Amino acid sequence: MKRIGDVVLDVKNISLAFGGVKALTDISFDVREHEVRAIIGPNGAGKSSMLNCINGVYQPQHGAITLRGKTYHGMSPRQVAEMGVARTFQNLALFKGMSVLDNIMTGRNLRMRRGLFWQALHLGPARREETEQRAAVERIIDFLEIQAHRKTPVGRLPYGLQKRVDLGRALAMEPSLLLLDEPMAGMNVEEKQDMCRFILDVNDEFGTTIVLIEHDMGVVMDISDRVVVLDYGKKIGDGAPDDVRKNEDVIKAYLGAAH
Amino acid sequence: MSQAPLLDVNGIEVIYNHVILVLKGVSLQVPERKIVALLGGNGAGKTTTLRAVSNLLEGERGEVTKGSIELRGERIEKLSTSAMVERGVVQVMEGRHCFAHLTIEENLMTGAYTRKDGRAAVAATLDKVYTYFPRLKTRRASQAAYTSGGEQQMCAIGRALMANPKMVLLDEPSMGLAPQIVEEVFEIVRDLNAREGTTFLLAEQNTNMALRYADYGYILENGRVVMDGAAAALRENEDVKEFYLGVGGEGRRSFKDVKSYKRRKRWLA
Amino acid sequence: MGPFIETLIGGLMAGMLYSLIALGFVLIFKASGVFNFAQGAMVLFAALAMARFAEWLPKFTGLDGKLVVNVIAFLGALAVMVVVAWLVERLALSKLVNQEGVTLLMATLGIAYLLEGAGQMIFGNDIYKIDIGLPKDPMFLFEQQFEGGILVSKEDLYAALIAAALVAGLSLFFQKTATGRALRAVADDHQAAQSIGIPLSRIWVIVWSVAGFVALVAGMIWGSKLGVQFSLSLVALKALPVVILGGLTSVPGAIVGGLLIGVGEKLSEAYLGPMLGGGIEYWFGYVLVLVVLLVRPQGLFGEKIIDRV
Amino acid sequence: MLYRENGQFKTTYGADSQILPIRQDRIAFAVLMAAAFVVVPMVSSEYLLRAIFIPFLILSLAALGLNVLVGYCGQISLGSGAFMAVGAYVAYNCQARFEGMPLIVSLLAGGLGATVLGVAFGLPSLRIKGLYLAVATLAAQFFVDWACLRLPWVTNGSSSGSVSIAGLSIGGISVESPASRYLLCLSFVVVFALATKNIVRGHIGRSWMAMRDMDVAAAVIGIRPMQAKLSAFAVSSFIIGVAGALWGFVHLGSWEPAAFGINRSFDLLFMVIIGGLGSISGAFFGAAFIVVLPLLLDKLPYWTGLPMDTATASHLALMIFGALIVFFLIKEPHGLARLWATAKEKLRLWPFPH
Amino acid sequence: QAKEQFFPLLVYRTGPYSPNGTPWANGKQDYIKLINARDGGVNGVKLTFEECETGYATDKGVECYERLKGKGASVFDPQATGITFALTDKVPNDKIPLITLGYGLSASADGGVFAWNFPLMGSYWTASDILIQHLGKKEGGLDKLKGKKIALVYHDSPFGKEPIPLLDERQKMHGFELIKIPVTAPGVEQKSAWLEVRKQRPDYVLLWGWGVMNSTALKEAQATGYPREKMYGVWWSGAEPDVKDVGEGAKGYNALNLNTSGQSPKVIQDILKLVHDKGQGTGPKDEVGSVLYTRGLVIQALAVEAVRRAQERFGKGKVMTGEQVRWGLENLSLDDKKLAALGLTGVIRPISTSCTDHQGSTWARVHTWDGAKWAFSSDWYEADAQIIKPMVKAAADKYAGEKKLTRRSPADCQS
Ligand SMILES: Nc1ncnc2c1ncn2[C@@H]1O[C@H](COP(=O)(O)OP(=O)(O)OP(=O)(O)O)[C@@H](O)[C@H]1O
Ligand SMILES: Nc1ncnc2c1ncn2[C@@H]1O[C@H](COP(=O)(O)OP(=O)(O)OP(=O)(O)O)[C@@H](O)[C@H]1O
Ligand SMILES: CC(C)C[C@H](N)C(=O)O
Ligand SMILES: [Mg+2]
Ligand SMILES: [Mg+2]
Repeated sequence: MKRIGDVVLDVKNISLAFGGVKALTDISFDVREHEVRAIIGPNGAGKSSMLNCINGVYQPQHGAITLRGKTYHGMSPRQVAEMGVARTFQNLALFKGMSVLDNIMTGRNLRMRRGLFWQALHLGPARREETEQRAAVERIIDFLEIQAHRKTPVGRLPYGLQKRVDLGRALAMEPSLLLLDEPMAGMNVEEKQDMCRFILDVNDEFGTTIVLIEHDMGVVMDISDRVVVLDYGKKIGDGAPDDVRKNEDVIKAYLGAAH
Repeated sequence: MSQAPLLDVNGIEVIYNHVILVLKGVSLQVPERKIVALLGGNGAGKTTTLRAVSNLLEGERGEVTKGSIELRGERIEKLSTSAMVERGVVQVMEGRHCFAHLTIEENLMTGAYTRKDGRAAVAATLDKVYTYFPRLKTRRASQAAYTSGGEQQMCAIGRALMANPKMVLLDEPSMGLAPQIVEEVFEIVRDLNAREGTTFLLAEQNTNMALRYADYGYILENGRVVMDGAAAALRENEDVKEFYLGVGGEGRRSFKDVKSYKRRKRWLA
Repeated sequence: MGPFIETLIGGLMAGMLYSLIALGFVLIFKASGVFNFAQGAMVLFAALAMARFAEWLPKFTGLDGKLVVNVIAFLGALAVMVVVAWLVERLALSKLVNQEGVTLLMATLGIAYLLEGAGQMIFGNDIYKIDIGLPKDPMFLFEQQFEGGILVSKEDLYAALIAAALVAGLSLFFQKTATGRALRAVADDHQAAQSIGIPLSRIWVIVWSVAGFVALVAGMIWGSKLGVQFSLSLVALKALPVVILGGLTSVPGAIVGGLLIGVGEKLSEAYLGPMLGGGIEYWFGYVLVLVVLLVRPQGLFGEKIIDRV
Repeated sequence: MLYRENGQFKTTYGADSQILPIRQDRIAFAVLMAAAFVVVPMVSSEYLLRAIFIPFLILSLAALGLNVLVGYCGQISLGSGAFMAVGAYVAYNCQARFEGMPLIVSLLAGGLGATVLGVAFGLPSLRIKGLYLAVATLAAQFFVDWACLRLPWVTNGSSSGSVSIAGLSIGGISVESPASRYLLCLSFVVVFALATKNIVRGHIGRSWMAMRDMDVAAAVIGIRPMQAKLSAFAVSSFIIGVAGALWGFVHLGSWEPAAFGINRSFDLLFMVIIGGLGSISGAFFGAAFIVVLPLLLDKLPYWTGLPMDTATASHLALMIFGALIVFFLIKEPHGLARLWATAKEKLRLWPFPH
Repeated sequence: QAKEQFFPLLVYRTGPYSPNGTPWANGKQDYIKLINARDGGVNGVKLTFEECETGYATDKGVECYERLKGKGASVFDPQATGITFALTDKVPNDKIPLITLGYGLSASADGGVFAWNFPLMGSYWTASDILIQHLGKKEGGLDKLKGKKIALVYHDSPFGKEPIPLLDERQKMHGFELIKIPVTAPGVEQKSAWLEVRKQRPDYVLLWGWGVMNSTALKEAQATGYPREKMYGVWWSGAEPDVKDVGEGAKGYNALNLNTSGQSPKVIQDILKLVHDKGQGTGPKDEVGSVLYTRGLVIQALAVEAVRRAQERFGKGKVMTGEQVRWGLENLSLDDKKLAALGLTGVIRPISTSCTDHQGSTWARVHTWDGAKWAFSSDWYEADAQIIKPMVKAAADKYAGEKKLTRRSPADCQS
């Protein structure tokens, strides 16, 4: 059984505006170790912006984020990455010109240190390092079942597989906190099942904490431990899936009557 | 399907980059005033099929090497995309493709580029689109690049509607939309189909939704049509149920329990 | 003081002429996302056509009367430029839909070579004259106040006025008309524009024809000043920083950029040049651009560069 | 068929990430190297060596360097002529000012000089992108052109502004004969090509490509934009600088700033794009195209047997050159290297298409 | 098989310099055709040629040189100072002489060091020297130049920079002020240069331009109101293409000239009759006899005479090698009689070279554009050997020092 732990990520009173558009208004929530935390909300509610704030792509105007005891207001994406946060992107941000293998290898970049000189020679340490990291990446490739596409340029892969590679790249960072932005968009049920399997495995086996944005309520309700609901940049609900499902505001703003 | 179909795709093959064979003889018919769904997993070739119809393959370095495509009996493989739009066939591209630097409203207005029926008519359509997607109205003055993924999706659909099309090729309309909006989009499809007689060919992953709204469905796997039939019939098919609707023999299975043995699809055997 | 004012005025007028060429770049970029390196070659081509037509007309038809000849030659050259636009679309652009910016840029360099070769082959590679009656001798103002007066080149003055009129006209056309919007849509995303029925080929022929027209006017003015010869195509290099400074997508930007660079480079040449060894106007515009871009990466009036995930 | 990878299984990751994973390719490569090092210098005429092979090699090297920047890191540069110039002039000054400076050291110093400039002009790339950057790099081009022309110490006070180098030798061995010059260039090219290939398939190369393809995502997975871009600028300009030094020392012998003008920059960019962005072999294909084609076109009147005066012939050559560039871009926007790869892929699948 | 003497012709008929390069190239070609048509070659040796387009670019020029030298070249006229600089290091190995008539390295007049360069009839030092003499004469004595301002508007390249050392020297001697205004190649952007001229108001402007730079300079001078009468060009800045499209605006402009122009000289008549009227002419007929055409013709004529002279020593009716042609070039002696025989009477002054003097003559005249044609406006001047000789020697010695060359011995001159 899962041991949900302490708070690892604490978001406090975050506000973010672009010109006149208030993307986020005074949002607070927390994420606990090992849990799967979902963020849902209608389109344009500010979900992706929230992730962008967490990993340093956007700098919120107000509020603070505390990650493993370290509070920050503005950190570069790289610094956040060094603290073990990885993410996937809503609009596929893969490196189009590179193969699947190389894309996932970039996820190991933080761990590779050999400088230009050794790289140029491709001998000794550089080669050893490369082989070691490659082994780790191969494990991820096996795990995601994309062995056959290893050398394919990602641009040629169908959308669903690209999403998987995106996940693979994030996993390669061996993150302790994984932010997933609509990882299952554009997939059919079978593929969603696969994706869920991967997410749950990561969560179970490596104990990775997961923040998940998803529009498929079936998925959200089934696999998340707690759910935050945003609407027009405001938080309108927070709690266990079943509670959220019954929340009037949430039904009105997001779920619609049918669900 | 008694009357001659509006669109008749006959055994087409599509090759990308001269080497990658993607469609291996796909045939399908779309009757006038009907909604036809094109289903299938990732990489099955749905998008490619739609591109072949709307002639958007060239920019992707793809080409139709075999077979024929007819619209109302006219061969259309050689037509340009804009000629297709003039014949009333508009595609909503997968992955949104809004004009990043144009505002939402400008995006919508470009959709009316081929319209010849005057300003007032265009304005009326714009109003219609705004009533379908109120969210767009509130964001009408932002540059499309700065709107959320879902807003862009709405914009792309709305933009196609601005052309007052006879037939719409919808590529993954539900992707990235909130469930409520998905519902709405499909309602809009049904509405347009019923009221204005617009024909739809709809590539979808969301099989459940698609089969609820479509009249007929084709299932594509690996560049071939592996199954087709009336939507209702497909919904009852065991394989479709299991692999596309996620309801195995014993009812809907939780996503939490999927880490089980995967069954092979019967048609691959 | 006198020399300062003269330099300033000279700079302004040179700047206006740069703008004229920059305008051609902006038009095509705005409307198709193509950074058209062939603009210089188009200027040369158009000017050669006009110069030679003006020379041949009286010779072969016995027509004379400077105005008539010039007008007919101008129209003839314009027709040639439309044909060029059509050919460019047919043979190159239509086959490069949806390609990346660099690829298109390289293609226009190829087109530039083609035009330079063809232009000189058809029309010759000597120095030719365009005589549209611009006065060549300068006028001197304020002769009382300044020793030797303030020199103003009448020719430049007229040229600047023509340029200004052209620019004003084009900005009007571009702002808000439906065609203008379609053009911008094409620049953003070729494929999406196609998908909603914008006929790329027609749009491109139109834009390249308009750019051809601008090139012709620029060629006519520059040609009348400098003579028409291969080197005319090099003036495009002077217009590049102007385009970038003003912002690739902004018509008014091309004007402001032109004036800034014109004035900046002439003044700096006159006052900083002697300290640095002279000739600094050669790079001044580019370095100015570099500095400005550091502050505004999209140029002064360009559309903000969008990058978000 | 002969060209198959069937049956060649990779059992280690090392083997799998070889530069040439297919055995037939390795054999072909070995043959090519043998030909380049042994056969070519033995059988080629002086003209062939001096006017074709040497410029081809040096420009390939420069294109290789530029490809690092444009092809791998996605930063368009129109200023590569300037980097070649800096390489050449720094190397020249080393030779002219320091008695007995070894040739190789001077050449590498040229590369380092270019690196410094490259990094300086690379700094703006952190903010400026795309075509804006491309035009901004022209600042380097024009500034350096100007400096070489107007600052006397650049040319070591040569009153004409033209500088020359004579009596090349390495460790006492004269490098004057065409064959020895050719071998010198070839060695540089091979060494740099291998080193570059190694870098681009390692993590540094991947960080360049990541910046090129999607810089925000790259930052999110922990790549430092500054480090990635500047290292690309540095490596690229180093190689281009060395190529520039070779161009001055080995090919021209005596040169003026005009030798590294803006046309050189355009030519290099052509090579990279026609050859194939982000491909090592592309640099060679591109250089071959740009070096050899004009020479072939010069022979046009001779081949067609048409009496054609020089001017017409060279205008025609210019037109054909332009037309071919457009043609190849249409045929394969990813360059000759990709065309080659596609051909190989077809061969591999032959006789079963697709 | 008939014997053939091959002449490689480096030319530029395209690019910014083509208006000037083209008549020059035509003159060279027509003269070869004339010799074949009129004399059947040189003592029975037919003359052949092949052109190579350099575009005035140094690297292209080097490529052309490499290509044509393999085809039996025995003398080159690079048509550009930049190319000359690049070839100067190469020719000693290949043993092929360069004729750089009126251009190239001024120091290469010293045949003792520059064994393979022949700046026949003058260099940029002699040219600038003559111009200063002329200005001095106009002012009523060189001493009157004191306090005057003379601006040098020059093509910023080895070509344009060549006269500077001599002008500096003269400046020291006479106390005028030399203002140097460089123009970046190819010279279509001169606005600042002429605003500078206007600011400085020099008494004279010396123009060291080539190609489009010349006509542009005249147009800018007009636009900034600088009197053309006070402008003096080098002999490369005073031909028809430079003033043609400026027309009236260039009236009064002066330039040096090394040769006559016009269609009256016998050699020109011969060409018209034996080449052009036979439909063999290279360029348009009305260009024959123009300034640069004639200059090209003269260059080719001297090359042919060198071959003829060499044949006198090494065997008539034989094909001459580069070394033999060099001997011919070092032993030219064309007096009035010989010139007359060649139809060159009045076209150039007599010239005679030696192993140490590769120049042979340093005379030039000034001509002036009257709005329709060039007309001579001064007498012949000879450059002041007292000033130039030591400069040449010093520069040549310095060059020899850098390249570790030793001066040729008198014995070497015999080979
Ligand atoms: N431009 C292209 N170049 C090369 N291959 C391509 C290209 N576009 C698509 N493909 C290939 O064609 C196959 C079918 O792709 P297509 O996009 O039609 O699938 P799809 O059914 O729409 O999938 P999805 O549901 O993921 O959108 C895929 O394997 C893909 O890799
Ligand atoms: N860089 C930006 N500049 C301007 N506005 C922005 C920017 N990023 C986001 N926005 C705006 O902020 C709001 C929230 O956007 P966000 O992408 O976070 O929505 P979302 O919840 O992820 O929606 P979806 O489910 O559709 O992806 C939107 O209205 C969007 O237009
Ligand atoms: C005719 C010439 C050779 C003059 C030229 N500008 C030069 O280089 O010297
Ligand atoms: Mg989002
Ligand atoms: Mg698809």
